[in-house]
Amino acid sequence: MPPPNERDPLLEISGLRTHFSTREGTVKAVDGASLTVPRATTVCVVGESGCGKSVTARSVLGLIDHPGKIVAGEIRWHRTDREPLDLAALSPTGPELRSIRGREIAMVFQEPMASLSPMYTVGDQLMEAIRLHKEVTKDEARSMALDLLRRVGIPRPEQRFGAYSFQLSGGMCQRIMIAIALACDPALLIADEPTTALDVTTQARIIDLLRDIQAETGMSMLFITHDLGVVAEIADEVVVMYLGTVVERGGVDEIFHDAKHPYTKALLGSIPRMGAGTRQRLTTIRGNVPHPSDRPSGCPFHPRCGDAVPGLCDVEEPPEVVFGPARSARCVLHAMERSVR
Amino acid sequence: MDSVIDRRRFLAAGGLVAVAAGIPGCGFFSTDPGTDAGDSSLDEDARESPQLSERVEKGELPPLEQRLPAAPMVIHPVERAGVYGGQWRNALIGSSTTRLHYTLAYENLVRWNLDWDELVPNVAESFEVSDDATRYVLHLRAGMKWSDGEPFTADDIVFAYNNIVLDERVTPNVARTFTSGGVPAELERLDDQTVAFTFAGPQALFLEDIASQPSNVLTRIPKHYFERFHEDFNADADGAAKDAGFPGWIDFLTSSTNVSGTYWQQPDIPRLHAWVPTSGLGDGQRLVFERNPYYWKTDPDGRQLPYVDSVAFDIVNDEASLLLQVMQGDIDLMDRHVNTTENRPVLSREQEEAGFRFFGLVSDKINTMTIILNLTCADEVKREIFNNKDFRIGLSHAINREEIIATVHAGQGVPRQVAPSEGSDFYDEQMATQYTEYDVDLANEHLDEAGYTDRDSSGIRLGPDGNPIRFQIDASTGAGKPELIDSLELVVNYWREVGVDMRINPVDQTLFAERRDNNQNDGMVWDGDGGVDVMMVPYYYVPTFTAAGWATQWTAWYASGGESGETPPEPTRRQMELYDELKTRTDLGERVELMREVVAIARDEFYLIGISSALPGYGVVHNRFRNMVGETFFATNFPYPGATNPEQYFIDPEST
Amino acid sequence: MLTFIGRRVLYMIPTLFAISVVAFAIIQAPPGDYLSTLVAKLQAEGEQVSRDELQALEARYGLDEPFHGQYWKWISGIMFRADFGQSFQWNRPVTDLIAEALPLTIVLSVTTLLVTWLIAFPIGLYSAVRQYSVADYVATTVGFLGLAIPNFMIALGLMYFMHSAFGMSVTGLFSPEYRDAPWNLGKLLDLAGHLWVPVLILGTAGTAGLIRVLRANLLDELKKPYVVAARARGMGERRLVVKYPVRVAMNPFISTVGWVLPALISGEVIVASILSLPTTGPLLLNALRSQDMYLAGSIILIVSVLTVIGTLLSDVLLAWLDPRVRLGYR
Amino acid sequence: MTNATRSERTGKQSAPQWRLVWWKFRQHRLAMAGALVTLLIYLVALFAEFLAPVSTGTFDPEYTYAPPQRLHLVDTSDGWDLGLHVYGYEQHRDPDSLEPSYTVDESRTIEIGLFVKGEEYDLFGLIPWDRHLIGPKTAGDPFYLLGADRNGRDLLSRIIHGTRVSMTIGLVGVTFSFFLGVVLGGISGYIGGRADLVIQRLVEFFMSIPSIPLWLGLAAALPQTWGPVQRYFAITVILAMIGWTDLARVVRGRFLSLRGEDFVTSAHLDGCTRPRVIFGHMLPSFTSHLIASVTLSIPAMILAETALSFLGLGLQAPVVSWGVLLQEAQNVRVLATAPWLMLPGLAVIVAVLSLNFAGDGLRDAADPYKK
Repeated sequence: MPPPNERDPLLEISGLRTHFSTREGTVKAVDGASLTVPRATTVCVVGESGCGKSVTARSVLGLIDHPGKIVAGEIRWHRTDREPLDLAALSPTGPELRSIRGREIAMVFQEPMASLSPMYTVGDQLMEAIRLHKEVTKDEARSMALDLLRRVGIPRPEQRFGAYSFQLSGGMCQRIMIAIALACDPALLIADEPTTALDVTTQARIIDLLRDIQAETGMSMLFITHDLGVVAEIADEVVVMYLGTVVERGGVDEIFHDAKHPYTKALLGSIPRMGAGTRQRLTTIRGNVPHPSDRPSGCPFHPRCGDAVPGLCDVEEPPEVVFGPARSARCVLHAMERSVR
Repeated sequence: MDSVIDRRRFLAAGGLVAVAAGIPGCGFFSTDPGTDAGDSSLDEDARESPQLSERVEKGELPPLEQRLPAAPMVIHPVERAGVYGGQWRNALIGSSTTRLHYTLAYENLVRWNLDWDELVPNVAESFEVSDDATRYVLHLRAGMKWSDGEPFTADDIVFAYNNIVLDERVTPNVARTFTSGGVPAELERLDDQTVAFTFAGPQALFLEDIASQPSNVLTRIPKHYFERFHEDFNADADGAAKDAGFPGWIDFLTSSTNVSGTYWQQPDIPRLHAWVPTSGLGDGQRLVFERNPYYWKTDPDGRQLPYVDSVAFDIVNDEASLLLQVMQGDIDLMDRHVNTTENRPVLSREQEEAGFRFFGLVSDKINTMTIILNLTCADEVKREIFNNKDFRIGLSHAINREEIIATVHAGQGVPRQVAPSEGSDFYDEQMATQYTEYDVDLANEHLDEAGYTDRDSSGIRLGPDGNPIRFQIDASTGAGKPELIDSLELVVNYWREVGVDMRINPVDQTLFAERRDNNQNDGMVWDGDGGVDVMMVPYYYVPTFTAAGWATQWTAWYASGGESGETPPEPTRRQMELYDELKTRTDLGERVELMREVVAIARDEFYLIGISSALPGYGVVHNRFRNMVGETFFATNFPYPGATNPEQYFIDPEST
Repeated sequence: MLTFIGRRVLYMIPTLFAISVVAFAIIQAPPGDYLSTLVAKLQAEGEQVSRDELQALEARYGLDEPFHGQYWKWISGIMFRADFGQSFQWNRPVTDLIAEALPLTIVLSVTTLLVTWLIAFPIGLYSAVRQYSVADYVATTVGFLGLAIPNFMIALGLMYFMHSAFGMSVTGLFSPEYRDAPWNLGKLLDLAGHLWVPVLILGTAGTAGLIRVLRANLLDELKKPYVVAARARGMGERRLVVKYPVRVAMNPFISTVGWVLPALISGEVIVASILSLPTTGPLLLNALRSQDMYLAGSIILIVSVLTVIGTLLSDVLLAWLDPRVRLGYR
Repeated sequence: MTNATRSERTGKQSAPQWRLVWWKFRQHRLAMAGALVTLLIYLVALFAEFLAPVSTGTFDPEYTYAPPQRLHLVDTSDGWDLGLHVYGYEQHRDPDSLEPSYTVDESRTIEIGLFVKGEEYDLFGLIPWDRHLIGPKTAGDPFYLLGADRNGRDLLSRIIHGTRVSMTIGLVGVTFSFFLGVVLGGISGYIGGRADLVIQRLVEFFMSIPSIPLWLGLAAALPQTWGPVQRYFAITVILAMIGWTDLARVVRGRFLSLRGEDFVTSAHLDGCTRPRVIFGHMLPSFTSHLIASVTLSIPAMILAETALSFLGLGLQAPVVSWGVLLQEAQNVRVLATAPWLMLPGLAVIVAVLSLNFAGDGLRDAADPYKK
């Protein structure tokens, strides 16, 4: 896996705030998240459910459910031959964003079976994806679709072409969703927990597939998951999110072996290790994730943080401490050791 | 974009255009309806309608003299001599054919005069009745013709009587009009223009009976048309019937000689009426009748009637739409369905703008509401209570008639029992007003006298069996008489005051009739007839007809000559004997005397309880429609409008 | 699919037979028969009733025959000679009466259906997509008003209003002079001039019901993940909504669209009677009320045949439209 | 954030389903209004005698077709004294058109009070009482807030009493139809095969049965000793036997589509019996549609009652129901001269609208997918 480098960013999210104004008050699902996806790299965003990782991913393509809106921040999309474009500024239903969806940035979702309409054959939906952005005749689209199905490893594509989603297994549907995503050779694939709904063996095969495709096309991936095992498998860089903000960023080895932020450490501590015996004690994080519209003051993690310093962590907003290129954590403890950038 | 929605909508829209364009017909793009309304001419001295004179010139019709009988019947117009032309706009609700024979087919041998008190000749030029009322000689009009030009002679009467009325294959049982003591009369053909009926016993009301029928059978069966369908005259009668679309000759004759059958569906049947049908009833939503060129009546100046060219019936489903048409002045003459007390305000508002006027209808109704307690009720206890005269008198005094009149009948009418109305010569002041005073104490007195003094906890009097007196009065829904239920609701309160628990049982029209005829009800309410036509409609004074429904078992006894039903009490039997005798007396004076006795017994027996005098009815007639009488009768036995000589109506072109 | 249809057609026979027997019996459920009902009606209107003449007709109508005799005469007529029997009221073959009323009934029903679907679909669609917007509230309220106001009130109110405001009579489908005239442009325009009244009245209730159900189903579908997935592919909002959620939301209609067929024939009864429309609705109502058994029985038989076909049609349509049903996975 | 929403929020995670539904339902203003009005209407039905100034039978010949009396608060005739009152009418009748016309008779003021003594009645048929919410201070004085009908009977009282019959008479019938529809539709959709075949044929059979002659026939067949209301009630229950077909079709359609869903197969694999799968798992997944159809069937019941009375089949005078009142107002004379008699139609519209809005709100609230 190529070392993480800042030189060639594909997608830069800085200070993104996506809020949902409901009757009970505004839910700050994403409150100042920043991350960068370089070219030909897989960035994994990881965190407990409700930390805003999914909303961040969907904000990129403006697919936020009602009544959510991007209220602040930028999503700069670097294209090869044109100057960067701020996706956050585009209107979700406008033609510009629509031309990017599926052609330059594609997306794959968590429930493969439900992401395909039961009313149309999978082939039909695949061809539609192709003909949406490419001026091709039906036959050309059909042959391209069959190639795509072979590429994603679907046996006997001709029969599968005419099948319906409810006739296929979860894994098979996810492969088709991937095929649909690859229809127009996107530069970035956003995968919103693509393997969560699948059993472990299928999960592994899907991850291998994604890795092969990335190797073959040099496509970047923004991979959303809460399963650190998957992160270890596929990630080049890791972004840890908690309550709508990025608490730590870094290369996959740096995060796994030299985690800086207490929350990342706690997360790593809660994964069962191979060979650690049957009675290994898994550390759990006390309390549970507060409701986004009810954010604790200062560092959002302080009520559940073992190393929290009363009077400091619950007052000040922790600064971002940079340890190196694409390597930072947002914690007061480290700030004291290193000079604040 | 081939989404499902657009394609389907396109197909549907396209389909509609195709249907419209596809309609064949060269004159498709013309917008003229094609039916030209007749034009009325102003030539005063023409003795026949211009329409007919044109056809005479074209040779389609013989001249007027050959079309009229030697002595045509002369009709005196009510206002002035009319003008030929125009169309009489009329309407029918649903498929009821009775309106057709009441309006167009009243051409019997004899008919009533306008005042409904004297028989006048009609098809028959003159008639003689034997002293003992057993023999009737009728003289027809020489040279009279059917609407197809064929001569109308005594043979038509003989054929109608011998081969239709008496042929049990065609008419299973002979109508009572032609029988005396169950034996049908004999008909002799004296010559081409004279016939004679001879009865076994005296039959005084024979001609009155014929004059009261809207369309008597004797004068609507042209022999030359029907004989080929009768087996006795044509061996292959069945074949002829099958060609006409009927299973057999009996079926053909039974149906087409019957006014409730297909008589109005077969326009080709020759008739003696003023207007003849151009199409069968039900062939679409409109029925048009055109003038009969051989009509045998003229006005005093010898001009052939009818004045109006054609009569158009518009078939409507609902009273509300008919009322709106009348209010817009689209109907020339209307006296049914819409002429209620309730609609009067709306009609009088539209009077000027729509250009119509009202005319009076003297009602033959005997009362606004006759409360009938079933005197031969199946339930023994109730029968005993109802037959107790004091009980009935008590109930009568308990009713506040003034209040009912003010509330339900908009203040019209005066308190009245079930008795002959003021206009009739049988009017009896005492019978009309007995026990109508509203006096609760007197009512309780009578009820106590009746023997029902003690009461239960809620104040209801106990009957002879110790149970509270509780019974149901049937009221017919859907019969278009909502005022009956309104008044009855008030009576419920009045009778509860004096300790009698009566409940209203609203019942569908057919069930109402079935419960009445099978003696299944405790009692019922109806308005009742025979207020003016006392002699011909006696059954609210003496129980001789089940439809009156107040003593069906006694009626059964009378009708079966004593074999079935129950023997009525002595005074009622006396009434029946008097009425039977009356039917044998030719002298009107003697008949009136006998009828007075029948009515007197009814007064003393006080069978029925009445509320108030019948409401004066009204009809609506358009101002352009002339020669309409100012007032006429609305009764079962006075076939209005036929009886007011519609052939002399005319449409005044100026005042349209 | 063909064996499925074949089997269903076979099952139709016993069903239709049962329906015809029961329908014929129920028509005679009210007390008395055609003649006694007629006599009661005439007496109510104070008309003279010659019992003897009516008795003569009893044999002709076969009223004295036992029930199974009448039924057999009717059914055998239909099956062997396509003769649906005679109507007593009109004394004409039932086939003529129905043939006369049918075209206008179909024109009225089809127009009403089209108008209803053309109005209800966009509104139902819009109020589902823009839920809780002002338009949604307006659409649902107007829809409910259409549903809430009894049809006959609108009919009578409109008829009276047209009279008092414009002096126009809206009854029937043609003005008097065109009634029996041959078909030409004038008659067509006149028909259009009258048709809008019943279509408006009948349409309101239908539209309201359609909007409600469409909105309810669409709301269910709009939240499904495949909608977001399609959006992620870059599909336009309007095209996306129409192709995916609407297609699924149409399902309930399909399962009831088969019954539009019988409704085409039986048509609406009450409003048609008030407006005196020459359609099969009032014809059936009068026939049922006067126990004109062969006419009523035949109309009901035709309607039930269409109902059975309609049900089959709905099932076939449902299978054709919804793969989940078609492939009938177990 | 008020602590109410806070407690509600924290409770949210652990609240049972129906409380969740209630919380969401409360947010839907229109639905809340609908539910409130429906509740009010049923309360009116319960306390009809107390709320109505007079009984349905009370009439006054001097006030036939009388227009509604205006309610005045301030009496300025002599001096200035406060107090609800109306003015009596002077009736004169046009001899030709028989139309009663009324002029306000300022001299005759009728004091109106609340909780006034009036006609005796038994509240809930048990407690004899004579108080009325609103009415003339001296009992028997003419008081027509919404005008009078053709017999001078108070329209307001008749509408109030009509509520009791119209809002309740069809309930049992509707529940029967609903129950049959769901059960038979469910079985036919879920089990399929022979059961589906038989039930579908039954649907077709019942759908073709003409209801009009059935009404006439049943009305005649039922014992005459029963009152008209009991007879109508019995007929609605019997007709419910053939009224379930539409719902059964829809439920079957839904079941056919849901049958393949994973949660059904898994419930089956968990060893649930068939009824448990149908009612425990499948039904809740489209309760929103069922609720919509139930709330739609009650207004349909009210409209059916009015239509039947119009055809002269259902309830008839002397019974008082909205249908009967509307039928009496269904003529041109009322439209032209006494339009206030159409007010029962307004009562029908309000009842149907509120029931629909409440149903719609309930549908949205009970929808599991809705955020």
